Amino acid sequence: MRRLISLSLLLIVALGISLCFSGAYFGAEGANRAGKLAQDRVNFGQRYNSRGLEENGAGNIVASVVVNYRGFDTLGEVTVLFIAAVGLAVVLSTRREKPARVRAEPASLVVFTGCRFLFPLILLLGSYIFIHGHLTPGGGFQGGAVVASGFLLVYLGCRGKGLRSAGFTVTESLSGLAFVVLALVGLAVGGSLLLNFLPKGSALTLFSGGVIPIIYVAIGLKVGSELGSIIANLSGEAP
Amino acid sequence: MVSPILLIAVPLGLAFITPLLGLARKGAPRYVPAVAMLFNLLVSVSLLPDALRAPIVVRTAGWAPPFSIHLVAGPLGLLLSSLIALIGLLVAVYGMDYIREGATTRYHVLSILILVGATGVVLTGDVFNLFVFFEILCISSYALVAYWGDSASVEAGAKYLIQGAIGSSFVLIGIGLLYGAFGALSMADIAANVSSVSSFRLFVSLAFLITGFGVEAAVFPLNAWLPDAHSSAPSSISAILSGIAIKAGIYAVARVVYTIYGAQSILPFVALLSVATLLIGEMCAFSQNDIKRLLAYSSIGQMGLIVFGLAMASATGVSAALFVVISHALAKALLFLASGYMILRTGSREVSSLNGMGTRMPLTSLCFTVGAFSLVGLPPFVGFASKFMIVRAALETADTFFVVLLAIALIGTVIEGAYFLRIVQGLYFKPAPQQAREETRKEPPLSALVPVGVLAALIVAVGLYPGLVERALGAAANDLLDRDSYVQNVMGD
Amino acid sequence: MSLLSPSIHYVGCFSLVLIGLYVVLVKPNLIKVIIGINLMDTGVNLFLVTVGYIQGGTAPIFSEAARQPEGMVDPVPQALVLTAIVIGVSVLALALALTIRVYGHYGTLDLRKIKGLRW
Amino acid sequence: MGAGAILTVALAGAGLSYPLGLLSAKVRNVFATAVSALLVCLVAAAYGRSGEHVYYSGFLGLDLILRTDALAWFFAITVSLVGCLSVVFSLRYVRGREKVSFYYFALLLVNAAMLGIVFSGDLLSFFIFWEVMSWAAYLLISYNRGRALYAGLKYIVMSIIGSCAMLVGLLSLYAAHDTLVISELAERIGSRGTGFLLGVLVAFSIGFGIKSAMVPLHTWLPDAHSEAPSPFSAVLSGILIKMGIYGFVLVMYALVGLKLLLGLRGAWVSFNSVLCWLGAIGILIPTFIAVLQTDAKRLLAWSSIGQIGYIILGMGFATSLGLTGALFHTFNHAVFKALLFLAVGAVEYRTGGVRDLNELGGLIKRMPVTFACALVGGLGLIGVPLTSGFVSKWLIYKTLIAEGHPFLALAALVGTWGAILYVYKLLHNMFLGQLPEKYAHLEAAPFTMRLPLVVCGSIIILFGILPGIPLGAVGPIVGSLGLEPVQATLTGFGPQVGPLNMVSIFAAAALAVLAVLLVLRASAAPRRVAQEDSYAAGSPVPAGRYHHTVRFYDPLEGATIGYLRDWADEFYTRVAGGARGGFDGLRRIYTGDVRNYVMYIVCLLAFLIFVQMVWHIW
Amino acid sequence: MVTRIIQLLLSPLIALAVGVLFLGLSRKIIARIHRRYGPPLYQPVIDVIRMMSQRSISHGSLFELGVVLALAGSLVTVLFIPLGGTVICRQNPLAHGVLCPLSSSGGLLVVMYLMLFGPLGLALGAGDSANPNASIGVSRKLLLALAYEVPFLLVILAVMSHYRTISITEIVARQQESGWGVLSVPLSAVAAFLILPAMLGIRPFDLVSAPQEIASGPLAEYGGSYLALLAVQKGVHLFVVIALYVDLFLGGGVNLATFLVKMLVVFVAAEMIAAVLPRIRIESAVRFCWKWPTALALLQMAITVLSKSV
Repeated sequence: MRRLISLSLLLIVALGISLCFSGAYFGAEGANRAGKLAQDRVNFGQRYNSRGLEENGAGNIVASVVVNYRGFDTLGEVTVLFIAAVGLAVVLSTRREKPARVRAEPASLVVFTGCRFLFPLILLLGSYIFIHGHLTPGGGFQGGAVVASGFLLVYLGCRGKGLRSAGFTVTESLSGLAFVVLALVGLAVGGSLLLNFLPKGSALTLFSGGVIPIIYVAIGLKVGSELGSIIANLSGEAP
Repeated sequence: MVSPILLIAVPLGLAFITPLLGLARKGAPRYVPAVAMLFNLLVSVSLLPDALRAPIVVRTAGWAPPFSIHLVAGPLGLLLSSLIALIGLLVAVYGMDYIREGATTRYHVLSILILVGATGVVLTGDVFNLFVFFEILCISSYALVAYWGDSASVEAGAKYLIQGAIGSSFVLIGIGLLYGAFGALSMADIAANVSSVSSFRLFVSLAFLITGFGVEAAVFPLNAWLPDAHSSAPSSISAILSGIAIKAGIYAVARVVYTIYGAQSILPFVALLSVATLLIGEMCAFSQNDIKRLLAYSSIGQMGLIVFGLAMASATGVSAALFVVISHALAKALLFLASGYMILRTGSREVSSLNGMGTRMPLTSLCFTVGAFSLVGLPPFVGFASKFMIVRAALETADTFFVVLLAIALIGTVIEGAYFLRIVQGLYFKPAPQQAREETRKEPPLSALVPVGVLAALIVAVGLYPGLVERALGAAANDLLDRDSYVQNVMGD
Repeated sequence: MSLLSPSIHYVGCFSLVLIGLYVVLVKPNLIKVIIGINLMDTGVNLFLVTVGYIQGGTAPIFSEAARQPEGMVDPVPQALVLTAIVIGVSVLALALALTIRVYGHYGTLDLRKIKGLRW
Repeated sequence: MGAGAILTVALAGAGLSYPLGLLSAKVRNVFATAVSALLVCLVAAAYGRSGEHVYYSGFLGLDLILRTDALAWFFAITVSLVGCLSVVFSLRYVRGREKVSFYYFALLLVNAAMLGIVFSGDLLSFFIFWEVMSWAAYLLISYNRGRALYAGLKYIVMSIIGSCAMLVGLLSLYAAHDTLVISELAERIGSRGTGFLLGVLVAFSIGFGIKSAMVPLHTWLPDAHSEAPSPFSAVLSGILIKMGIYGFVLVMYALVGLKLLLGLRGAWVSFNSVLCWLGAIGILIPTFIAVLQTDAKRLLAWSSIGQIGYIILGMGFATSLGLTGALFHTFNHAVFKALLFLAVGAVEYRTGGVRDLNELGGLIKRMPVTFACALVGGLGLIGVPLTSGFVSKWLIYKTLIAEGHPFLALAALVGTWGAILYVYKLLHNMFLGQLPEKYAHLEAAPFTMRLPLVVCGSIIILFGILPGIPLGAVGPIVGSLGLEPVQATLTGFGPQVGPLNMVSIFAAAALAVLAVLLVLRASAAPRRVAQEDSYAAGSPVPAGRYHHTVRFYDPLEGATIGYLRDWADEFYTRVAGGARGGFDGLRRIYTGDVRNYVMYIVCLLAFLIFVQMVWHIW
Repeated sequence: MVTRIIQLLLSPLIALAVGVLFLGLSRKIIARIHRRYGPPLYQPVIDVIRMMSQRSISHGSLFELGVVLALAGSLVTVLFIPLGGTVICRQNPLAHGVLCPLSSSGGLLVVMYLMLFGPLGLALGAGDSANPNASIGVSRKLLLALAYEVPFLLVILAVMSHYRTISITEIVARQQESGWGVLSVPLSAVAAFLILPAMLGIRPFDLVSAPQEIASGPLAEYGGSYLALLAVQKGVHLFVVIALYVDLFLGGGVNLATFLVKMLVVFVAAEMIAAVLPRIRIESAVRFCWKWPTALALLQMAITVLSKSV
């Protein structure tokens, strides 16, 4: 019964969606771009692609969009992640009675050593990714995620090696604050939040893109530490 | 002149450093939300007069509106953000002493963020940004609902999360369709071009957006999470959820329907839904035994009233709805806050455990009564003025459809009167349960009495002088209804 | 086929969405429901990317090799998707945490039995 | 010094009484008494001045206006008088009980709100004061705990229904005519069709009908009146339900106006004839239900519904005679019903809350003044000549006969016989006959309780003999409402109305009584003996109680009990019960299974899409 | 003025005399029908005088006051009833030769109300005695009154709507002009006659005082002068009721003598019926009153209303 109702409801939805994309509504040649119908309008993407480099000095237009044009979203996005970290801690920390935890067997020496060896490399890779976010694919989030995967590796491979959540807390707070402060400096300097107030530098070099790399670094740190603290919390080592 | 963007940035920054403060001094974080919201309140109120003249459009990253995210601090946005800051401030003060167990620092962080989310929702002028702030609001409320960590709150949190996640996926689909159609994300930009796209496609996106945002707005039949979540959350959070969060949801729906789509023709359906919401809410509340659940269902009912007002699509209707938003926020926050300590003292959420509170916690009970009367719509409290405006607006439409719906809606308010006034009777005229503990004979601490008292005073004050908000209401309604000027304000000429 | 081929991306991502939705609607296991939500998220994210895709387009990244903006895909949906993914992850994390707690309280993940709160 | 000052005093008095009570009970009592007495004085001093001024400009875009005219003053003096008496009576009645400060606050607030109602010059402030009155009354009705809670809830729920209807009515007027000021509305009101006007009037009638306990909207009243504290029952029955009457008069005559009102008719019925018939039913059935009551206050409560029937009957006729009678009866009923409730209250106070008519008796020996006053009140209620009730009822009968409605007149006259039955039962079972042992040493009612009784009693007699005094006040009202004022003389009516000379009747009666007394005097003097001496020859009666009170009207009960039920109440209760069950069933849609909830969400989405696919709504 | 005063004194005296005489007559008629000799006509007068000289007991002031109220009320009622005489000028009821001292005050409605005083005074006085028999009697009395009052009111209303006035003198005048009420409202007259025994408190409706079962009911504890006064009151009440009947249906009287003759006829007719009937229970009485007389009266009233509205 439940399946039947569900299926019929989904069928209606699917029908609606498919009608919405079918040729009758779409036009024959515009199939590759949903936005074709708005062609006569100045298109965001085109504009960013054509002007982004000169406006922000960052080679990675996506980075430019993420940090500058839609930087406010990113601020929110970071906040969401922050909320997830904090919320997770809230949910898990109010546990009244700790379930009896099966003490995991420590990992074998090979795994342990391998993980310890890989951990700094992974951190380095992550840092590379977010430092070069304005030039190459990737950025703060991706880099941060890579960094966090390092912590995950430590959790998985180096059982018993605790993750210190205080460090995460400090890092995420400070990097988050850095993001906000940078944004506010833009407001103070140019009357607009997240303004790219630093010199743009020469395009396609590391020191280009104004505040974008700096913010990306902050984001990378923040994402890394937040995901790290999520891992720490989920692994049950959190306070 | 301060920028409205500080309303978001400053509390956000404060939220980010709160954990650090918590590490430094154990007691410090509990003051942060109050500080943040005080700041917001001052800024919003100081900006409001300007916004009434012309909406303040704030660009980010220095680019002109369509090309970057922008905030539109219009009368509506600032009115609501003032309300958010006000309720937030009072709840924050209340939370100082109320929240003693659990991860208190994180509670305070989240309580700022939930308010930031709501503020962002009402101020933003970008549809995707709306989604982001919406998620900030939702996700922090998922976590806060589960704050107590008992089975009910965790269950409520999980269910809320599932429904909310579905909702946000829908929103995202809607936004994707919109972007596909217009290649734009600025609401004004989209609004300016809505007529250029075939309507069915748009309608599908509209349906997704309405459904998605509607989940948070607690419109029937999307409101199943609400009673669970509102009743299981800490009372301070219930106050925020009921007073603010669902209002943010309804704001989002209204923005989408009015400003982006200008879809007046679906409003009769919305009106039907609203009346259904109202009736369902009131009917469910009627036989509730759990005071917080009762209040939660009553919130659903009031949401129905708000949506009903909005669905009239007339200036009076919308301003009436906004007035209900205000009156309900004040009254419901008051009720949740007042009942919070009653529940804490008696250790029971049964309605009957409130019996005899009139003598044991006289001030709290008095304020509770004021709130209840206001919700029922009795003068001289603000609920009356708002109900009055709703009825007036409905009758001014001179549309039989709305008059009939109004009659049904009024039945809902009668039911509401029945259960609220029964509680009030219990407060004053029923003997306290035999096993009432001795410590129940104590007023809550000052940090709780002050917000409750302030809310009660506001209810009376605005009830007596609706002129305090009336002008802003009119402008806000215009803000919502007048698409052309909205577009013009944002996009320049 | 010619009608379908331009829309094949959309068919794919919306199938994911609907499958996810179906899972949420039908499966009684909380974990599976969360998986369903994630499926939906994935579908939605794919949809967003698809919206900005130009057939045969390149990544919107300037480099020494690619200095012309022509042929680059729309960067905005990519930025959006980035955000959407992060939000999805956050929700997922929170959902899992809540699942742990729910399991702790109820000893089951069967949604038909997790009915402490109703009417 | 007009309505504004009076209202300020009234509201401030209500507001201050609570904090004063926290300081000292004595100060509060003195203060409350002083305020209510001051109100009487102020109203009396300012009586008759007419005026209109805005006191609050721009409440939701509307101006709130105070207006005083003949109608307002008439009701104002009634309100302040009964209010004052009930406050005085309360001094002892509530002494030593819980929440006394709250009691005074609510009591004064009700009175203030009622003054506000009558002084309102626009419908919005009318409505606001109306609602304040409603909730303050609700708090007071609930004051006695226990069953009073149910009564209070019933009252307020019905009140809210009424006020919703009223709100719709008055805002329809606003939507149509863009003003709520009564004087402006009265000019514009005819511009919409009669259908609209009828709808508005029906909406108002529901509101006013509920408040004034017009059958079949009366069901809150028996519970509320009997469970409320007695001084407040007096206010409730005496003046609060009269606010409904005031509303009727205001809307029907001042607002809609006579010409339009009489135009509201279909082929067979007209608006006011429906009202009249409801009034007649309201006389007949409740009166006989009252006859069967065993609770003194419940009996009086049902009697109030019956008397309201008279007023509505008189008012519905839209003739000067009828309206005069209705207004006069409004005043009379306020006085004698207040008196009766207060008398019962005094008995209740002394006997420790006993209102059961089967447990009392013989109290005339302990509380003679209370009895005498209750007797006068009862006679007034019946409408015996030489009480003011007679004159007003006479006017109403006269109307009915003159207008050629003998069936309505029959209802009214039979109702009077019902009134005789229950008044006698009340007096007999409480005051006459055997004094139960436990009340043998009862004290007389305290002075502050006797005083209001005596005042009311004197008014009844005075206005019964010299009806010209109140009729002089009613005349201008009737005149201002567009009808020819009734030509009244000080002692009654001249030949145009149908001659009535109360003084001559009084003189004849006095002479007759004198003559009979003389005869009695001439005969042998009687010997006072104890009651038991003659019935049981001085021996103790085995059962202790031989006074016949239980099921006093048993034969009638047997013959009519099947019909004399509160059908309306049963119907409403059933509806409410059904609704409750329905609500409980409806609640089950929140099954607790989150998948269902998601289903609802998808449902809405699918519904919206479906609707668009099929009907293309957008 | 002098005539007024004379009338004021005269009519109660007539009522007293005729009423008491009727009491004797009643006993005589019943006795004769029962084939007994019966007491002399003046027996009630003797009784009254005897009782006046006896010393009575009393339970309190209301016990005494009730009697006073009853008798005074009945006497006052008489003042409002025209006791024969010709109407000289209909337009000005004051300038006529009707023996009706207070015709200018209120008319039929006042009479109906004043007729209350008798039962009410008696009820109050008797109620104060705490004697259950008295209470039961009062209860019966009031219920019976209610029972006959319904058809009686219908009758009166029919008459009043037929003549479109509430003034008795006018009704009488109209009858003298255009024929008796018996002819113009015949069903009402029949109905009124049917309830006449109930109004008079004679058989089969003498259940109020029913000496055998409830020891004379309200009168149970009264003795001496009070009983005497009550006996007189009964007589006056008798007079009032029959006079009213004559006024309403038999066109009053051209002068006092014809009036009294008509009264005698009505009274004897009523008594003759009463004499052959046993006492009935109160329930039966109520049922009877609400059945035939009410139906007849209703019918008449419907006819009247319809004929007036056509």
